[in-house]
Amino acid sequence: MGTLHTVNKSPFQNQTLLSCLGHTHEGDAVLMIEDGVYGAVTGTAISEALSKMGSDVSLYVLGADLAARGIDAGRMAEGVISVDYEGFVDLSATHDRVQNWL
Amino acid sequence: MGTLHTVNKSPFQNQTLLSCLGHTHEGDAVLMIEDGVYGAVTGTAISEALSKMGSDVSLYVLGADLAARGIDAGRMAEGVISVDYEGFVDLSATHDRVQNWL
Amino acid sequence: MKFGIVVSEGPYQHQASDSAYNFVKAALAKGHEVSRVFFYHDGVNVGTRLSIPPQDDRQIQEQWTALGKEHDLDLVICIAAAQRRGLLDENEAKRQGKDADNIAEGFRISGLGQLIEMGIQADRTITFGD
Amino acid sequence: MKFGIVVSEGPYQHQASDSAYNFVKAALAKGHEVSRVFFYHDGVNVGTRLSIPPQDDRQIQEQWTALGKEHDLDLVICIAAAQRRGLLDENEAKRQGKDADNIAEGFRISGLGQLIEMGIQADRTITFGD
Amino acid sequence: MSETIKKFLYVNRKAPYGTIYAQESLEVVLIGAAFDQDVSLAFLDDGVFQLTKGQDTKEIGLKNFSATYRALGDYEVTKLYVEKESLEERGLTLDDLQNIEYEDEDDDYAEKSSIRLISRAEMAEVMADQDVVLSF
Amino acid sequence: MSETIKKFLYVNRKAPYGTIYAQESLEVVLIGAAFDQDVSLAFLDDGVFQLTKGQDTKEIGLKNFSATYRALGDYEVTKLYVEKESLEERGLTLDDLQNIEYEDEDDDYAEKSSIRLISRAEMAEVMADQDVVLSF
Repeated sequence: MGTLHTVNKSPFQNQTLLSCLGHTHEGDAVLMIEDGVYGAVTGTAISEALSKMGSDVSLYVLGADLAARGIDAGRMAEGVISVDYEGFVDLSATHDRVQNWL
Repeated sequence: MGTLHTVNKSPFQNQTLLSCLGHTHEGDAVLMIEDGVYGAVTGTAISEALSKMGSDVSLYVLGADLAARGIDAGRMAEGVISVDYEGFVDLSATHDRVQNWL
Repeated sequence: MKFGIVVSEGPYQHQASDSAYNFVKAALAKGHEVSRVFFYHDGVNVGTRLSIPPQDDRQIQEQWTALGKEHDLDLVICIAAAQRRGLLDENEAKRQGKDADNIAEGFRISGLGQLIEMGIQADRTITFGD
Repeated sequence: MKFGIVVSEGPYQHQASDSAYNFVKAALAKGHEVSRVFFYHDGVNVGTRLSIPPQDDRQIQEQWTALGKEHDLDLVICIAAAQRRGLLDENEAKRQGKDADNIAEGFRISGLGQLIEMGIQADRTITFGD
Repeated sequence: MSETIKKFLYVNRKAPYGTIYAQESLEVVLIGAAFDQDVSLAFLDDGVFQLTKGQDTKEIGLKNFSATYRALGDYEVTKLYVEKESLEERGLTLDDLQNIEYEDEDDDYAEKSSIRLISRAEMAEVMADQDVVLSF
Repeated sequence: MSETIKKFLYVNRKAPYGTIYAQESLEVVLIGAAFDQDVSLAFLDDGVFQLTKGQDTKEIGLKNFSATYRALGDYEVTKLYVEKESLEERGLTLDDLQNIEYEDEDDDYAEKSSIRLISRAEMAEVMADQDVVLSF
């Protein structure tokens, strides 16, 4: 079932999330972790561009990393699903491979 | 005599050079070192934007880091001056302060 | 399912080793197997027994050692990366003429082949790094 | 002119400690003074005597130790950062009940106040990091 | 401890927790406060994320150091410059940040905000007005 | 050493020398070659800078490891996928990269280029066709 991609960099500082979204397939999932969770927020300078690029993939965010950074769940972009570490494990298991964008 | 700014990140990967150029004053100098030297190259996807932003500052690049990365001096943007480590020391001494953009 | 884990950054400086630890704990809690954790690049520094973090902070090395003991994890430190960075076990220290070693209980030093082997044997290989 | 230098990244993983070394050598060659080199964050790992890089690569710790000896440099490792990461001298090891230490000759461990003091006393403070 | 008074600026451009720079920068600021220098902190780019309220690190297992920013006033560190453009690009307003206050001893110990919201151009002025710039 | 044959992809997205990832990635590839797996290397984003010719590290004091890429053919590592868009964004063409060749034993040991210039879309296909993806 496609690839699980993880991204751990802030999209405001680093182009990794953009590069990841430029290499996904329909049916892939992208999980934002660590400083990558800032990519899940709506109403930012880059959120519109991101939402267009990620339209055919499922977007996930690690809730533990969101909470650590004080991001209210209400600020998350539509369609982004928050998971815990067990959800991260499930996503890794249900996809055919994991590609970590470092 | 203004500030010497150093930038050590690739501008293709990281927004640090852009942020630096957004905070300089006329008369400041920007020295690109380590992976930052890729910002000194002309004819890239971002070189035009960079040349506009950096129009009122002096741009320098550490020649040792250029050579390490196999960048021909002929590919450098107009007006960028290559210095060696002693030139880096001189720039640090002749400016009032050094700000390192990390 | 069998997971293989790579940790590429050192403790405290980056969150990578913490994320890896939380992932491994969750995977084990769900009944999965973790066939190996391979520490590479600065990740080798996770395995030093000489760290003394502030008392109100987590002790990253002790967390791994304890988890490893509880679940019989294979915590492998890459020898090439470790030599560059000064992470040694008693044998290496002797062989290289060094007067001290610093590896923690529960970790072992081995070659990069262990990383490839892990990739072959695990169902999923996941890297935590920078 | 008096330079104060901060090194914020560990050896080999980042170029920062190499750039700092080349800068310090050039400054000294030009007759400047380097009042102190302060190793912070992962930079503290530069000061381990246990590293064994490949023979065809530079030995970063030995380079610093030699340069420090030649020019009587004050090479200071931040104690708070060092404790987190497992870089200890003999006194600290004893005080903390650790059975080994790993600091190299020519480096000393001290507090963050040494960084501030360096900033006050130096004409220019320059940071090499990531 | 020294008779020289210099202007120190601590520049914070990185998000908290993903890397340790924010936390160890704060440790320098706290120690530095004992030296009676003229101290300012700059928060720009991802550094503005350091000041968000409601940080809860329980699930990731890292130490939550965000309360320390609120203690800076007790150390007479009262100038926290926050860049407006950096906030806006990240969809943030001052309401998303912690209240960080100090007691102004020159004004009958009135509680005042340590956060000074400034433009990018003003941030450039702050930076150019320093003796020592430490970046984390 | 193992009967399973898996498709391994080594993903290189970082420039050389500023950080060690490029060099230590190569060390994994060389060791991994002994395991008789189906190995590919991907170079995209700043990873394409790893392959430039004329690298000279004498002045920075770091070890120049760029010749190792040319030795990959001897280890039967012959698939180096380079992303066209990444090159173009950086003002590079194939002429700026080293010649990296291998001897094709199925074609009378003819010397062939190991570098396969592909589009971003094709790179995404290569990535999706792997069993193990190792990122550096």
